[in-house]
Amino acid sequence: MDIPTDHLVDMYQTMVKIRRFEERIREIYLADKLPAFDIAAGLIPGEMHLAAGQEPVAVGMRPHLKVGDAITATHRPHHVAIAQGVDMKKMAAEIFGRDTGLGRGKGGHMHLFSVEPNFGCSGIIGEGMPVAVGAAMAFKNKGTDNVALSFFGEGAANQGSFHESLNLAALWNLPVVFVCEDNAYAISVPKTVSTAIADNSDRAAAYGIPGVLVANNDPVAVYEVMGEAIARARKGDGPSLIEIKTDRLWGHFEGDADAYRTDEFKTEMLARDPLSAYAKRLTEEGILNEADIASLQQAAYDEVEEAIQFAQDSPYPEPEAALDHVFAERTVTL
Amino acid sequence: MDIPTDHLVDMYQTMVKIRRFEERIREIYLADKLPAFDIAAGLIPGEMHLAAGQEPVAVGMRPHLKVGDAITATHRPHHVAIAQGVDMKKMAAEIFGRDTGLGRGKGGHMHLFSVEPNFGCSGIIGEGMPVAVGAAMAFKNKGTDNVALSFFGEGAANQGSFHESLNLAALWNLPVVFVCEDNAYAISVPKTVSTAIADNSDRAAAYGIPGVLVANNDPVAVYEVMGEAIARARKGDGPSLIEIKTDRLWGHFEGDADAYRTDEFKTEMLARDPLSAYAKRLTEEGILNEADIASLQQAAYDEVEEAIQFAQDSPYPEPEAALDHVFAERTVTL
Amino acid sequence: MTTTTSERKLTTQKAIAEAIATEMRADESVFVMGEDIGVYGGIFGATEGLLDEFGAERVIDTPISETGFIGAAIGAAINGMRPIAELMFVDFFGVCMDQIYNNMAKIHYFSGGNIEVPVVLTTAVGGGYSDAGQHSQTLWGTFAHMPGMKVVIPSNPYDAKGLMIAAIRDDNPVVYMFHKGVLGLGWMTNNPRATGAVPEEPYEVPIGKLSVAREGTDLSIATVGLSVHRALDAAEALDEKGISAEVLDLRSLVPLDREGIVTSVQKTGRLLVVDEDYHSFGMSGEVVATAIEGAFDYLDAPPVRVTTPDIPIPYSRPLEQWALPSVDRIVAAASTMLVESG
Amino acid sequence: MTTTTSERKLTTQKAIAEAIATEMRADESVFVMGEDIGVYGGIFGATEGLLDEFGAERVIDTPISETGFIGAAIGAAINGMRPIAELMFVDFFGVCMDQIYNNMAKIHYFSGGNIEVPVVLTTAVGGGYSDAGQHSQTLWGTFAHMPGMKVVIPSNPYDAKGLMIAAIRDDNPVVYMFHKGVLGLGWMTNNPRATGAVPEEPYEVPIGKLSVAREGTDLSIATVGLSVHRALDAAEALDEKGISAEVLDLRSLVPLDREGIVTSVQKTGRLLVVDEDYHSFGMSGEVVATAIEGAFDYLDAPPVRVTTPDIPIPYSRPLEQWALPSVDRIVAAASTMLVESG
Ligand SMILES: Cc1ncc(C[n+]2csc(CCOP(=O)(O)OP(=O)(O)O)c2C)c(N)n1
Ligand SMILES: Cc1ncc(C[n+]2csc(CCOP(=O)(O)OP(=O)(O)O)c2C)c(N)n1
Ligand SMILES: [Mg+2]
Ligand SMILES: [Mg+2]
Repeated sequence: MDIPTDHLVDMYQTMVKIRRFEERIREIYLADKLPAFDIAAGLIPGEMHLAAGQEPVAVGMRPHLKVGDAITATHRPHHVAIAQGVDMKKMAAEIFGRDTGLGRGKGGHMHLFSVEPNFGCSGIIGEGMPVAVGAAMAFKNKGTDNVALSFFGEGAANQGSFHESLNLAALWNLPVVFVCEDNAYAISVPKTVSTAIADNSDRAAAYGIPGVLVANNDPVAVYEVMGEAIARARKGDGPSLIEIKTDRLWGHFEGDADAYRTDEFKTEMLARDPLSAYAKRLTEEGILNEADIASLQQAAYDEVEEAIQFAQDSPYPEPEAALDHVFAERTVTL
Repeated sequence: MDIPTDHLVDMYQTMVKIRRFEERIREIYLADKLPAFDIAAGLIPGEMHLAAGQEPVAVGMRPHLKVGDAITATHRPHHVAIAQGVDMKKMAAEIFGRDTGLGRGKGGHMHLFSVEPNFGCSGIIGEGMPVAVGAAMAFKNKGTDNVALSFFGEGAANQGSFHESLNLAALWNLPVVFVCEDNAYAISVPKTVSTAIADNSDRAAAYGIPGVLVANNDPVAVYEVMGEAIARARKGDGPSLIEIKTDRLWGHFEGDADAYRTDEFKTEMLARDPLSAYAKRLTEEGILNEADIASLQQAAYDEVEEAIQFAQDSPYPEPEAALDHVFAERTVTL
Repeated sequence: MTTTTSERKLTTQKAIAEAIATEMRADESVFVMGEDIGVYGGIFGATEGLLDEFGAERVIDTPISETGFIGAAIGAAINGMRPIAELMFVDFFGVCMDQIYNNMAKIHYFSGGNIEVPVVLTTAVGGGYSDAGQHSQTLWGTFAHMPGMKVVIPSNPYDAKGLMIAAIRDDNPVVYMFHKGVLGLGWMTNNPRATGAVPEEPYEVPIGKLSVAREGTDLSIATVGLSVHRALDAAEALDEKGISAEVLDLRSLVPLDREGIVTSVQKTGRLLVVDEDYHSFGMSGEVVATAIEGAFDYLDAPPVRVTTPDIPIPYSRPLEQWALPSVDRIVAAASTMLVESG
Repeated sequence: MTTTTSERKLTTQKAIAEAIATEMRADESVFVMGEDIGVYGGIFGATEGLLDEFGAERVIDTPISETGFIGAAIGAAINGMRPIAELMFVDFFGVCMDQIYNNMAKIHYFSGGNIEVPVVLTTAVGGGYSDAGQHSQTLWGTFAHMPGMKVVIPSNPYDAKGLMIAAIRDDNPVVYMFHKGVLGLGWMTNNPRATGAVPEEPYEVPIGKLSVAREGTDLSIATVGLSVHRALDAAEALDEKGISAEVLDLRSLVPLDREGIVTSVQKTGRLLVVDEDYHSFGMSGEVVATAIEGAFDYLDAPPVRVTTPDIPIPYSRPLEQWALPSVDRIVAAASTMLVESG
């Protein structure tokens, strides 16, 4: 496949931005919690699931997306949100619990919702998959050619909602692309301990839909496979299931000692970091030179810094605002 | 396969018994509800799901079962319970809501539980499948060679618990046989409207286990397939998924107008009634003659009648007994 | 019960189906999905006739995949539709509660008010006809306990139509529970009030306001669903004993009309709560606490609860009939209350 | 809090793990399964060390298939095992509640007492550390509302061990909820009482009996879980104001020690219920109703509730801290109560 250069560059740029975002969140998250880690403390409290290493999974869809396409992501949502173009300032502000955040501080990092781009995520494994099916129903009903993409981990592929969602989408021939981010672990549980077969893409057969495996963490391969699946859905030819073997470079959440993965595994994994691998490839292919990369990086860093700064400068919501937005009208009292 | 004659005859005899049981329950159920059907009225109130036509699904396992083997069945449980040998008197008494019933009148026809034989069923679609997995875990843990069989409708194959149960059983290599009773309808919803692919047996591939289709409602075919699957499980070679195309001759529940199935469909279905078809085959093959059949029938009828009589003669539980058996010790008051 | 000038009579079941049809005609974005809601018209008839009028694109029979299709209703609602999803029996909530309480009910909050999730979740509740422990529960206490979804429970045809229209037009998730015993189905024992006057034009019954189903002065009986009729029947019997009972049909548990409860209890000085749901940790305790908080000094006697005890609903008729709140139990409890507190 | 002569101290988390280990040593049929309970030792450490001692056959890491493995626990229990299944956070109950409330909790009843289902379902509850609306709930009201399962909630190391042993030995399903804030985890803010004396030998704390965590005369504060500590802290502050608060640690919601509640309220004449669960249709209303039913004539003031309002638990620290029942809110409510009722 002949991929336009700007697409290749765009993917790299987005990967850099995602990685930088995750790195900065990590720094800030840990800064005021260590050495005696206290999950409730600091600028960013609570659980924090970061996606460093999984950038390829997210960026491959970018050039194929249209305004209005819906995405449902997981408890590890930043890479996908950034790739779809969710407002990074509001996202950072939400992660910081501020009134300017996507959810005015109510949701936090596992509950990022955006109207345009059309993004949502969730803290419950497998919860977003049926929602994507419903988004696709709405698109079909309204006669748009939008598609819905549902991201989920390989661990989620053993949750009942996976089965129900794929069956519904296939049965109703809906424009959904199911994207399994296979980072080989669900917290400490390796895929071999959770999944009866090697590749979830083979499960597509249970629904009569295409199942495609991307066997390595390569953004270009993801780009191609996503392109096909999204085009197929957009044309009205129904859903697909894609599984992408990827890597979670860090712990399941920040603070995770990650003792369940061997040093050997971790060393090998870090050696195949998709960000440096892809940079290498782009320079080798002459698409980018070192100066290009440096300036792309700078731009990305600046954008991330601006978002973080925005978050940090934003006010917290008033305590009583906790009572708002339970319903469209306020009905609750303390 | 060379099937011992007594197995062939045993299956027939059991089919006759099941059919007779269902016919008698139907008669009694409807007798005091018609013409103005009142679901709460009569000797047997509540919902009543009968399995006439699905006898082959149940009887094929009989000669392959051992003491201690566990079965979980559905809201349509009588044929399977009778085939496993659940005490027919206590079962009838439970259906009549009597104190002598399997559950002392607390459960009713959808909630039949027996210790030996090891039988249970449920009113919730897909609920029994994980329970069978757990029974198999216990067998494996204790080092017995018992197996667990889980029956479920083709409608249940789209419930999340199907997926979770098959994955667990395959993953842990447990002695479970999953038996899908495909009567082509879930209440009024035909399989084509509920299921993205034609045969649930193909879904076995999603778990790396054998999936076998019995394409017609033939007890001998069921016998063979069950034999293999049960033997495999007993040997420690893991679970199987069997789908059997069968027929629900009557409505989903008694009182169902069954308007969603065409007259043509129903006429064809009744013409292939497995009970008469199998009787014909056994006589043609010279295994039984008409006199044999008559005497088998008489024995079965007598046994059913005795059970019904037992039920009708049994006392109702005392009202206050409603408070018993919430816990092993009584703690509840009105 | 709200009064109306229309004299056309409908059963509660037909009033529900009519309300849905009305809104589907008015608003293209309304559609229905669930098990057996198409050809069959809903096991309890709530969608009767809809398939014929609106076709299979808008009246969608689903597989037995409640997590799947209720979750899909959420996704459709976020994307501009107004889905009505039917959970055939409330007893089945356990296979799909995550989508209901953690997702449908919380997205509006998580999004800081930016996203609306106008789903109506309809579901049949209640026992009394020997359908045993997995098909006879009411469980409204369970739903009302968890924030972010309104919970309405009509007891008569007029309210059924008005609450359904209000629910469909509401921009929030609304759980609409219909008690099988108030539907007026041909195949169930019914009380005469299951058929009643229903205006042909669309109208809303406001969500969050109780209705005084019968005025009285000696005690307030607060309840919901079929038990409204049990209470009304009991009130008639009590009348003969010279006891004047006011019957409150709560109609909506979320929001709960606490003011309405308190006003009535302040007037009568006594509260009897009748609840077909399990006794403990549910509606009955909440209504008692509400009265205590708002009318403590007005109470002539401690509030009393007539409920289903904390047992699975038994199958056998004598067991079940004994366990459910009956007219007799209500009459007895009210009489004792009046005797003991003068 | 029960007194003990042993001076060895453990955190609540270690006391739970020790209790499980003790019973696994004594009874071959006890095993544990759940997500990340093996190598990881449980996200909250409840199964720490078990894999090493008992191996992967008895300490089983599962896929993220809660319906599957909790259902499997039921099947194993029916067939002679005594499984402990961990639902990582109670917030996840919605994906598997059918197996819990409709199956595990009802089979004994349906079987007329012939079949026992000795499952212990362990689960982490509670908020306060900004884990937002799907990881911070307590939901004990939800579980306690539905019949057929016991519900216990330890607040300290001693009870944690004794209740776990009692739960494992109980022939009924027991839901064992541990509040993250009482575990004494290194990575959470903890109160000093999260570490305490725990005897090395096995012992049972009876299920269904509250414990008087502090004696007092002016009002009774009834609560459970982490709020026991909030209440104890509040009681100290109240002491300085000359108000003597009795703190009741309910420990078990099913069975609920109604007698214990009533006895205390009869003594103090005032009841304050503190509940981290949602305000309405839950524990707080039930405890109020219990006091009203048993001690109406002893009450000097209407009972008061300090709870989490009916909102999803918000993420942002100022929102969440404001919404959860705090020591300050308890002190304020108790003080007002005493002032108003003399
Ligand atoms: C229903 C449910 N069960 C369990 C959890 C706890 N949990 C959070 S993340 C996680 C692992 C998810 O693994 P995977 O789907 O592979 O995604 P990854 O974390 O690897 O991105 C688990 C078990 C949850 N959030 N929801
Ligand atoms: C979780 C759940 N959803 C819905 C129902 C209502 N229901 C009872 S039987 C049935 C159809 C079942 O179809 P199938 O599994 O094919 O079994 P069959 O009735 O054909 O034997 C349905 C939808 C239920 N009992 N449980
Ligand atoms: Mg993973
Ligand atoms: Mg079927």
